[in-house]
This record gives sequence, structure tokens and C-alpha cells, in this order.
Amino acid sequence: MSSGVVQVAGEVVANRRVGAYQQLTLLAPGVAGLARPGQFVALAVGGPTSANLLRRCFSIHRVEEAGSDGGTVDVVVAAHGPGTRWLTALGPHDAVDVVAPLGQPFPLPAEPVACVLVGGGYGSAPLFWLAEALRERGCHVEMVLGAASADRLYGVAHARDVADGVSVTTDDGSAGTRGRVSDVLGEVVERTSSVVVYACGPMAMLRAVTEVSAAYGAVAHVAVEESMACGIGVCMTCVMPVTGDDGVTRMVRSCVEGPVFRGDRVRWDAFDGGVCRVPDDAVGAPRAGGH
Amino acid sequence: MSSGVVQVAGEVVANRRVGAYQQLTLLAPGVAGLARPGQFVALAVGGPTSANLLRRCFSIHRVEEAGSDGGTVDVVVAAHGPGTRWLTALGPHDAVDVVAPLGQPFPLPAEPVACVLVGGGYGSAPLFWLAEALRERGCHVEMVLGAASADRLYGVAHARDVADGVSVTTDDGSAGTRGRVSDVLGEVVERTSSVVVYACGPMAMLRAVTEVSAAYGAVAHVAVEESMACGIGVCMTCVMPVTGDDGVTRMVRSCVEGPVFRGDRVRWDAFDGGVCRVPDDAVGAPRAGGH
Amino acid sequence: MADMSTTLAGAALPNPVMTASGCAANGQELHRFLPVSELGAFVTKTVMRDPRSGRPTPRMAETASGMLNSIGLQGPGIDAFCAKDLPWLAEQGARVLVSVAGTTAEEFGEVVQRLVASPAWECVIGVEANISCPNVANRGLVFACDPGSSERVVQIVRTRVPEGVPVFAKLTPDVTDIVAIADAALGAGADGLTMINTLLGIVIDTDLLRPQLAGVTGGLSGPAVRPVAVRAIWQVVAAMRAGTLPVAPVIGVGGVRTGADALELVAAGASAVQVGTATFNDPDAPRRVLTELEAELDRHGLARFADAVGIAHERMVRL
Amino acid sequence: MADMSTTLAGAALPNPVMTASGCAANGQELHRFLPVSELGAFVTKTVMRDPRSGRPTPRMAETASGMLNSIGLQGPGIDAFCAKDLPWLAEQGARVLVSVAGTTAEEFGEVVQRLVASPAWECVIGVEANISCPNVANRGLVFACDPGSSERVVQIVRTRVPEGVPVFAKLTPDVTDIVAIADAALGAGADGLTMINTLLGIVIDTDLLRPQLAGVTGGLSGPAVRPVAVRAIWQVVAAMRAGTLPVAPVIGVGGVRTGADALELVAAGASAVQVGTATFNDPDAPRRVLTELEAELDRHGLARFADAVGIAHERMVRL
Ligand SMILES: Cc1cc2nc3c(=O)[nH]c(=O)nc-3n(C[C@H](O)[C@H](O)[C@H](O)COP(=O)(O)OP(=O)(O)OC[C@H]3O[C@@H](n4cnc5c(N)ncnc54)[C@H](O)[C@@H]3O)c2cc1C
Ligand SMILES: Cc1cc2nc3c(=O)[nH]c(=O)nc-3n(C[C@H](O)[C@H](O)[C@H](O)COP(=O)(O)OP(=O)(O)OC[C@H]3O[C@@H](n4cnc5c(N)ncnc54)[C@H](O)[C@@H]3O)c2cc1C
Ligand SMILES: Cc1cc2nc3c(=O)[nH]c(=O)nc-3n(C[C@H](O)[C@H](O)[C@H](O)COP(=O)(O)O)c2cc1C
Ligand SMILES: Cc1cc2nc3c(=O)[nH]c(=O)nc-3n(C[C@H](O)[C@H](O)[C@H](O)COP(=O)(O)O)c2cc1C
Ligand code: FES
Ligand code: FES
Repeated sequence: MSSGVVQVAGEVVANRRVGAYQQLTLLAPGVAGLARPGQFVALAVGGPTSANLLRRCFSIHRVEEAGSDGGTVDVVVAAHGPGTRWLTALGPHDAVDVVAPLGQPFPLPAEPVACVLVGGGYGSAPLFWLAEALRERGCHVEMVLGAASADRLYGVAHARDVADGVSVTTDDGSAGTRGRVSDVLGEVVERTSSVVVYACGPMAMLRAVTEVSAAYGAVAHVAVEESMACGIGVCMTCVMPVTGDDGVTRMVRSCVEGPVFRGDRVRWDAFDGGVCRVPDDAVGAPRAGGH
Repeated sequence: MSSGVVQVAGEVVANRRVGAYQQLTLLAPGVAGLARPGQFVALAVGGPTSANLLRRCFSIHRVEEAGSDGGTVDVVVAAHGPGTRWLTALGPHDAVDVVAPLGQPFPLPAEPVACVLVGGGYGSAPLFWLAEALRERGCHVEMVLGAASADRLYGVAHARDVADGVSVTTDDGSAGTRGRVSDVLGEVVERTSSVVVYACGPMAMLRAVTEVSAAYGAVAHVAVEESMACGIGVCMTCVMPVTGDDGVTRMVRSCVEGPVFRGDRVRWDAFDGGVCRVPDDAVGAPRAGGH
Repeated sequence: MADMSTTLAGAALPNPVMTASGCAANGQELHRFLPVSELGAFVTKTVMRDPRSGRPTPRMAETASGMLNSIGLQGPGIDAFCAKDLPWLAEQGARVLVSVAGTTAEEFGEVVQRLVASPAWECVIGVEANISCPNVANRGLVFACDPGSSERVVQIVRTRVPEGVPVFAKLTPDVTDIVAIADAALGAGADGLTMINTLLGIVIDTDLLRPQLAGVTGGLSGPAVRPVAVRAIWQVVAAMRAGTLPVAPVIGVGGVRTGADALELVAAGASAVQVGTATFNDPDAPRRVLTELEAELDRHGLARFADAVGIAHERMVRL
Repeated sequence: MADMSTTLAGAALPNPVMTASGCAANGQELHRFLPVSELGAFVTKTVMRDPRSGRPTPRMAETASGMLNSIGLQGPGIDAFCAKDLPWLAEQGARVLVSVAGTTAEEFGEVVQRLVASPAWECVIGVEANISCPNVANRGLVFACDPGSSERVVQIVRTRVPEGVPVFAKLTPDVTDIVAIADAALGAGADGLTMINTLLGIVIDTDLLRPQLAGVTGGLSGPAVRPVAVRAIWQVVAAMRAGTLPVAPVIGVGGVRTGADALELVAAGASAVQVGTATFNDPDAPRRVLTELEAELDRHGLARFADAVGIAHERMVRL
């Protein structure tokens, strides 16, 4: 576990609309120097009278190390419930308490191999500085960005700057290839002889990406999005079944041991219909009668 | 009960510091035309994610009837707990839900008599347009404004514009006479041969004003400030013992039957140490054993 | 637009949204904001036999997403209620659910007897027995904390209310086993249940370092308690569906502020929903909740409100 | 600056603020934000005999000023706890209140037996018996819902914990009469009480129209429930002061987010305070609560924390 985490009284520097999302730039001294691609921030919402106690988690889109101001962090937020609606409505100088960086980053390859970065919807947000980090290491980087519709794609133009190739898919065909990222991923992996795939997006997409990657001989690192109450590892709400190096499945916390996991270690068979069961072979699984 | 009340989505037009207070001007279409001096507004606080459900009540300081914008209402707010802190921090264009006007206004005399208006702290807020209304009727109007210290006085300069004479007291002597409003009130009533005293401020002051007024032969109308959960007469939290025309004491709702009561009708004997007991002779008072 | 009508043990209502007892007085004040006839039913402040002054003040404390109240059942008494309040409600065309209480089981009976004799009785679509109030005969213990006391009250009330007019027992959540209390009430003849009354709570005034309410304890209400209300409804309705409790309609109450909140109670099994504390925040809340609930049903493609009642028991994931 | 030390049935603590069981894991994660040795005591996640995977997900739902959780007591089991977690806490210089549970009274005993044998036992300043968990021998009914079951567990735990180390029984508020349960626990040898555990609740997911938690019910916590915690503490401490319950220290927990919140529980009678859900909002909450509580005591001119304990019972207005 990385212990490089801070809690800071942040402040909104900018809040701009990007497609269906709001991109927030937060002044958050100390975060930029610690953060790595794949980690996330946990933001308090609603201000001092808020009825919403739990923090909201967002992938770090980019960081800017300190000038005199201590550094900023960017997140890309989809307005959904009360917390994200509050965040997306903030203006410059508004206060936001920030805990960051949290979780495990994407592991970077030791060698300059070819990689494919796959993002679904706002899931592409953390992939751009990952692409930069990979290219700095001499990796060939291609991106596959998908979404339900064109306005829900994030960062296609940016992708063209940081990647060696970009493919786009939309469910409704309003941009790029009609279909899902997993429909085109195999071809990209094959063409680029990629050995690593990085992905961030909805669970169903991550599962498909894992399967396609495996079929084409690549290892997938996926950043998951489980419902989190604390984000810092103390509440045990964000667990999911993941198989360890020892071949044993445990219910692990996606906030501290994830959010990035090897796709082939995630027990996708346990996820169904919005519920994740405890596999019978998991450590401490309930015996008949349950607990 | 006046039925002229509206609920409107208000908006902050201005919020300026005045001494220890913030004076808020709210765009609140429809309120100005209905309101009379002594009535109050009930404001929702904290916005859509608020944990503070109950409305906060404030005396109407002034109203401005519609230009094209539907009219405004001013309140003078002392920051105290979470609700008033939220309100006093609002800026132009911020939204505030307004229910107003509420409660019974100060009764105006049928004849052009001499009157004294007594305000304690922000309690002076509703007295200025009352003074104007009284002077329009030809009344001689004097004001007595008191507070703990000079910064907690509200509207002394304004008072000089709308009243025929102004006395000031502070507990610490930082402005005007050192002492309480009730210390100077008798002299003013006597000098002006006033027959009516209007007062707004803390309970202890209202009680003293009532006693002094009676001693000098004037009738006191006092605007009380009881803890209110709804402000509209449906919750029964804001009751206090008041004697009716029939000589019978009842626990009446200060939000609909008040906040203005004849001082000599209020059962001051029931108030003690921050608690108001039910007088034994009140209608429905608990018998031995209680309820 | 979904068909919003609902039926509660024979009482047919055009829509399922009501006020909650004690949160709308007896209608006249709220009527300035929303016509009481637009409500599925208007629920009166609990009325007792004699006029009551209620408790000393302070009577309320704000809490996180809720409030504490200790009104002490202040009211004019049943005779004044029948002479003034009920006729006024009848005149407005309101459907009225009258909430009654007594400090003894017999007093409940007396109140109902006088109520039934009221010339305005025809506007009454049901009687809600507020058994979540103190029983002087049992050390002031709340009737609904004890199955036996609950039974006695419901029996008397049911006997005095004419057939065809349903009786609802209003339960407190402050019990170890709410299904047992529900069972006692239904066994004694209640036609339905109202759940939940407030939770017992205390707030300390940290300036004065003493209880903020003059009466020390108060009832906790508002969105803060909604999960407890949903749970109580769920447990009782699950028992009905499992055949271990007689089937009867439930009126849900507790923490409803929006249409989505109301839908939670309905999906858990409530056939109607009362809006209480939220009315203090927004005098228009009961009407707004109805509009929002309609929109929720439309969004889910449910043609009839009745189709949503208890739906979460069917859609529940079995593990 | 007030003297913040407190004593709990012989355990002397430098200050009265603790984490709450299950809200700070076993310390390592929180330690990144605040040194666990600065706490009055660190309260561990409830540990059981065997490793447990806990419940399926979703395990949590946000509620108005609170949340619902259904973790299902996930944990590594007592052996791993003694081998790894407790030594780590001891190394940091933490004073540890170990929360234990079992699905039977005997399992409680086994857990304690192994705990006491741990080489790191010396950092343990007390054992908290989480009797607010399901008893398989009694249809899964929570131990603390029944005086008899509570008694049996406390007896076994008290027997196995060496003398001089206090045992606290952690009670659920979901009972008709919490004083009766407190009486059973104290009668069986508990040295103190921890109040309160979560309230049973349900949230319906209004998109899916089914319970949001995979396990259907969950425990409600956070500021929403604070008035219930204060009331529970008040009732039990009032009974102690009235001589109808043995006098014993109470650890208060439930909805504490600020120093003023903590002071509410203390003034109602708590000799120490745990901070749970608020830690999810602010990882620094336990330390901040302590600082704010000190400031509150200074503001009131109270020289010693102990002077504030139960003060509201003395300042209460007698009507
Ligand atoms: C590691 C991680 C990275 C994420 N990155 C992004 C991002 O870059 N951009 C973005 O728009 N969203 C992101 N999300 C999802 C985002 O956290 C949720 O959309 C948000 O918390 C919902 O809050 P709300 O108030 O709108 O909804 P509500 O439904 O009111 O939230 C209620 C509670 O549930 C939790 N919750 C609800 N949905 C989710 C979810 N999908 N994931 C985790 N917790 C949830 C919230 O934290 C809160 O505690 C990420 C989530 C995780 C776990
Ligand atoms: C008729 C009337 C007129 C008032 N006029 C003014 C005014 O012109 N300017 C001004 O600054 N204040 C005025 N007050 C007092 C003002 O309502 C309270 O200061 C304010 O509600 C406190 O809210 P809070 O969030 O700061 O405090 P909190 O203590 O958090 O409030 C908690 C709850 O208690 C109620 N409450 C607390 N104090 C009071 C109080 N003194 N009176 C009524 N309810 C209270 C609040 O409405 C809220 O529901 C008036 C009160 C009444 C009843
Ligand atoms: C101020 C107040 C007064 C109440 N008075 C009564 C009452 O007289 N009779 C009754 O059965 N319930 C009474 N209640 C309880 C409500 O009817 C309702 O059951 C409870 O408040 C939960 O619903 P809510 O969260 O929507 O308010 C009262 C509640 C409040 C807040
Ligand atoms: C996520 C979570 C997990 C919890 N786990 C436990 C537990 O293992 N053992 C226990 O005794 N209490 C547990 N609790 C209850 C808390 O210790 C505490 O009693 C309760 O949450 C009320 O305090 P709060 O409002 O400060 O959170 C848990 C609470 C939460 C929110
Ligand atoms: S979100 Fe709390 S442990 Fe992961
Ligand atoms: S404040 Fe609700 S009746 Fe007066």
C-alpha cells in the first residue's frame, strides 16, 4: 500500500464542460507530486450543511505540479446523483475537500512494449497521462475509446496527441465504428502486437476487454469502479473477489488493493445483475446456512 | 388568519454587511404586495443537499413592490448557527426558497397618536417601515434602539430619517446611553405622551418593555421570537401561553396568531430559564400526573 | 400517466399521498398552499377526548436530516374537533383519515364514539389509532410497545367504528419485533397498519448542557429515519407474503421528501404514503411528492400505482 | 486546557476519543492520516473465530445524513488478527479495545481465549463484546435483542478475560427496552457498556426497484442516528443515577462528527466517545473531534473532561 496520501482543503480553479462531462481543475497542494496514473481522488460533497456524508471518487485525469500554488489535479465528472450534481455546479474559488492520491496505479511495463489503452465513457479520463508515461518509456501506444454516443466520448482529440493510433466506437454509431470497444480491440492488439492492455470503464466492458486481451495473448490491467463509502480502506464496502498469486480468491478492497487489478485475476463469474456474490471457494465464504 | 401567503423560488439580489449583520435583498415575486410590517419570511437553507430541513424565520425589514422583476424583500440576518451562516454567505443570483409573508402584522392605530418603537439588536429590522406607515397616518414616532454593543445596533442612521426622535442604548456604553432600552423607554413614553409602544427583540426585553409601557399607561405590541419548525402553523412547536379576549390562557402558535401579540396578554410568568411552562390555568393544562 | 388510485381495505382513494398526523394541523393552514381535497386523504392531528395544552417549550430540535418534536398531543379535544375541524374538512371535499388516541384503551373508545356521532362523519374514510402514545395504565409505556395493550386498543376502536370504515393501527418502530405488534393489531381487528411513528430521541443543547427539549425526549422524524420506515414496512409485508401474518394494507410514513422517497416505501409494500416533516421544509411537499411519484411510475412504465406496491419483494435478488 | 484523561472501569486513557469498530479497519490505513497512538483507544473491527468473506455487494447505501452497511463481519479470523493486526497496533503504541463476536456464545469464548494468548495482548485495554450480531442458535436473532442471550455471552467473555481488563457489552438500539438489556449485560459481569450499534434499515434502489443492498437489510449509522444514541445513553445512565441499574461506565457511539456532537453524548453520560461513519467523510475526524471537544470544554470552563460526563442530568430543568 502506498502511504503517500494527503487530505487537503482544495479549491476549484476551473470547471468547464467537455461533451457530456464537466472537467474540474482543483487546486490541491501536495497531490500532484504523489499521484500516478490509475489512482483516484475522494472528494467531500455538499459543503458544511451537506446530508451527503460519503466522499465521491474520481480517477485522476491529470496533475500539474506546483508553481507557487501547490499544484492542481483534474477530474472528469459525469453528473449523476446529488454528489456529482453538486460538484459539476461548482465555480472558481469554491472549496472542495480532497483526499488523494488513493489506490494502486496502473503498473508500467519494464520494457518498451506495445500497449492498448481502452476507455469507456469518462473511463478514458485517466488514460492520457498513462499514455504519456508509457510513451516516455518508449512504448507504442494505441487507444480505443468507446461510449454510448458521441457526446459521451471523452478526449478523442487529446488521444490523437498522446497516442500512436486511436480507434473510436459508439453504441449508436454517432461517432467512429458502431459497436463496443471490445469489438475492435482484438484487431488493434493483433495489429500492434500489444502485450499489455489497460482499461477503465464499466464492469461489463472490463470483463469483455479482459476476455479479448486473453484471446489475443495480452494481459489486461483494468481499473474497476465499485461502490465506495470511504475510499481509504477502512469500511470494507468496496470489496470484490480477486484471485491472488497463491491462486486463492479473497474479497479484496478495490480502494486500496485496486482500483487497478489484473483482469484475469478478477472473478467475473461472481458478478451478475448488479450484484457480486461471494464465490464458494473464496476465503471465509459462508458455509451452508450462511452468515 | 391572513391567507395572503406565497411560496416562491427567490434569488439573492444583494447581500451587504451592516454592522454585525448581513442585509439580504431577495427577489421574491408576489411578497411585497401582500406584506405588512411585523410579518416575517421563512427561508429554506442549505440548498438541495442540505441536512437542515427546517426553515429559518426572519422579520421583513422592507419590501419593494414590483418593477418588472416581481418585487423584493429585505431581511437582516445575524449569523448564528448553520442556517444563518449559510444565508449570510450567499451571493448575488444564489437561489433561496421563500415562504412569505407570514404571521400577524403590527396593528396600526386608528387615530394619529404618538408611538414609540423599540428594537433590540436585529429586532429593530422591522421597525423602519412600521415607522413610515405610522407617520403616513400622522402619528408622532420615536424610536429606541438598543443592543449589547455599538456594532450590534441596527439602523440608527436610518431611524433618524424615519422617526421624530431616536434614543440609543448599549449594554457596554459603546454607543448612546449605557444600559437597556427599558431604562430609557419610560422617559420617552412620558415625554411624547405615547399611547402605543411597538417592540421587537429578545423575550426578556419584550417583557421589560411591556412592564414599562403599562407603568406609563401605554399598550405594548411585541413581536416575539419563538423557536419555529414550520412557520406556517402546522407543527405546534412555536406555542406560548397568551390570554385571549375572554380572559382564558391558551397555548397559541406564535407563527400564525403572532408573532405580534399585545404584551399584556403574554403570560411572562411562564417563561423562565429558557423554558416556557404551561400555566396551570391554561386550557388543557396537564392535571397532576401530567400528560 | 399511471392510474394513481389506491384502495385501503375498502376505502378507495384517487391517489395514495396523504399528510401525516401532526404535520398538517387540521388542514386550514396548509390549505393556503394546497387544496386539501387534492390529497389522497387528509390525516388529522391526533385528537383525544379532552382539550390538551401539550408540553412546555422548547418542543423541537433540528437534527441531521430530521427533527425531534415533543408536542405532547396538543389539541382542542374531540368535541371541538367534531364541531369545527371536521366540518371544515368536509366542506372542502377532503377525504379524511382521523387520527385518534387516548391515555387509556377506554379513552380511545370514547373518542371514536363521539367522532362517529359527528354530523361531518361522512367525510371520514378511515380511523387511524395512534397507539404509539403513552398508556397511563402501564407506567406510561407506549401502547404499541406491548402486544397486549395494542390489542385492547384496537379491539375497542374496531368495535366502535361502523363496519365498512377501515381502522389503521399506527405503530412505533421502537420495538424489538414490529411483526409481533403488527400481528397483535391485525389479530384484534385492525384493517390495516400505518408505519412508522417517530423514533424516541434526545438532543443535548451544547450551550446549556441540558436536553434541548423541555420534555427531555422527543420523536425523531424526517429523511434521517426513512431507512427504518422502509425496513419496518418490508418486514411486515414480507411476513404477510410469507403467510405468517394476515394480509392487510400498509400506509407508509417516515422520511418521505420526494417522489423517489415515496416509491421506496411503496416498493417495500406500502399502499399509500404520508408526508410529514418534509411539509415543514416545503408546504407544497405532499402535492409535489404525488407529481414526482407519478413521474417515477411513468419512467418505470408502470401503468397503475397498484403495480408498484411491494414490487421490490418480487425483484429482490435471491442469493 | 481541560484534562482530557478518562478512566473506564480501571482502564486509564489519555483522552476519551476512540475509533468505532468496523469504521477504521485495524489501523494501518487510518494511520496514514492520524497516528493511532494519539487516540484514546483504537477499537478494532469485530473479529470472529474463523476468516469470513462477509456479504455480497452492494454492501452500502448512502442515506440522508447517514449510511447503511451490510459488511457481514468480514475479517481474517482471530488467529491472523493476533499474528498480524494486534502486534502492529502494539508496535505503534496504540491502546486497543478489541471488538469480538461469535455466532454462538461459545464462539465468543473461543475468540477471547485465543486473543488473551496473543503475545501482543499487553496493548489491549479492554474487550468489547459485539453482542449486536446474529445468534445462530436463536434463529439468527441478534444476541442483544434478548436479555438471556446477552447474559450468556457476557458471562463467557467475562470469565475468559483476565481480571483487571474491562469487558464492554455493545448494545443495539433496536429493542423495546434497552435498560433491560443493559441490566442483563451488567448483571452478567460486563464492566461497561458501548452504545449504540447501528439501527436496522433498508434502502430501496428506485432505479432497480429492489433493495439496494445485496443482503437486503443493513445497519444505519451516521449523524442521522445521533438522537437515538443520545437517548439510549441517557436512559441507561438515568437508570444508574436512579439506582435501578448498577453504575458502570458507558462508551458513547452514534453519529459523532464534531466535538459538539461528542459533547452531546458525554453530557448524556458517556465516559468516552467513538467516531465511526464520520471517518469516511473525514479521515482525520477522530483527532478533530478530540480537538473540538477540548475547545468545547474550555468554552464551558470545565477543567476536566470527567466534569462533563453526565452533566446534562444535573442541569436538566425539572418541570
Ligand atoms: C475508483 C473510481 C473512479 C471513478 N472515476 C470517475 C470519474 O472519473 N468520473 C466520474 O464521473 N465518475 C467516476 N467514478 C464514479 C463516481 O464515483 C460516482 O459516479 C459518484 O460517486 C456518484 O455520486 P453521486 O452523488 O452522483 O451518486 P449517488 O448515487 O448519490 O452516490 C451515492 C453513494 O454511492 C457511491 N457511488 C455511487 N455510484 C458509484 C460508482 N459508480 N462508483 C463508486 N461509488 C459510487 C458514492 O460514492 C456515494 O457514496 C469513479 C468511481 C470509482 C470508485
Ligand atoms: C418571527 C421571527 C423573526 C425573526 N427575525 C429575525 C431577524 O430579523 N434576524 C435574525 O437574524 N434572526 C431572526 N429570527 C431568529 C432566526 O430565525 C434564528 O436566528 C435562526 O432561525 C437560527 O437559525 P440557525 O441555523 O442559525 O440556528 P440553529 O440553532 O441551527 O437553528 C436550528 C433550528 O432552530 C430554529 N431556531 C433557532 N433559533 C431560533 C430563534 N431565535 N427563533 C426561531 N427559531 C429559531 C431554526 O429555525 C431552526 O429550525 C427570527 C425568528 C422568528 C421566529
Ligand atoms: C411535529 C410533529 C408532530 C407529530 N404529531 C403526531 C401526532 O399527533 N400523531 C401521530 O400519530 N403522529 C405524529 N407525528 C408523527 C408523524 O405523523 C410521522 O409518523 C413521523 O413524523 C414520521 O414521518 P415523517 O418523517 O414524514 O415526518 C408527528 C410528527 C411531527 C414531526
Ligand atoms: C461500515 C461499518 C462497519 C461496521 N462494523 C462494525 C463491526 O464490525 N462491529 C461493531 O461492533 N460495529 C460495527 N459498526 C457499527 C459502528 O461501530 C457504530 O456502532 C455505528 O456505526 C454508530 O456509530 P457512527 O454513527 O459513528 O458510525 C460498523 C459501522 C459501519 C458504518
Ligand atoms: S471504500 Fe472503504 S474500504 Fe474501500
Ligand atoms: S412554527 Fe409550526 S406551528 Fe408555528
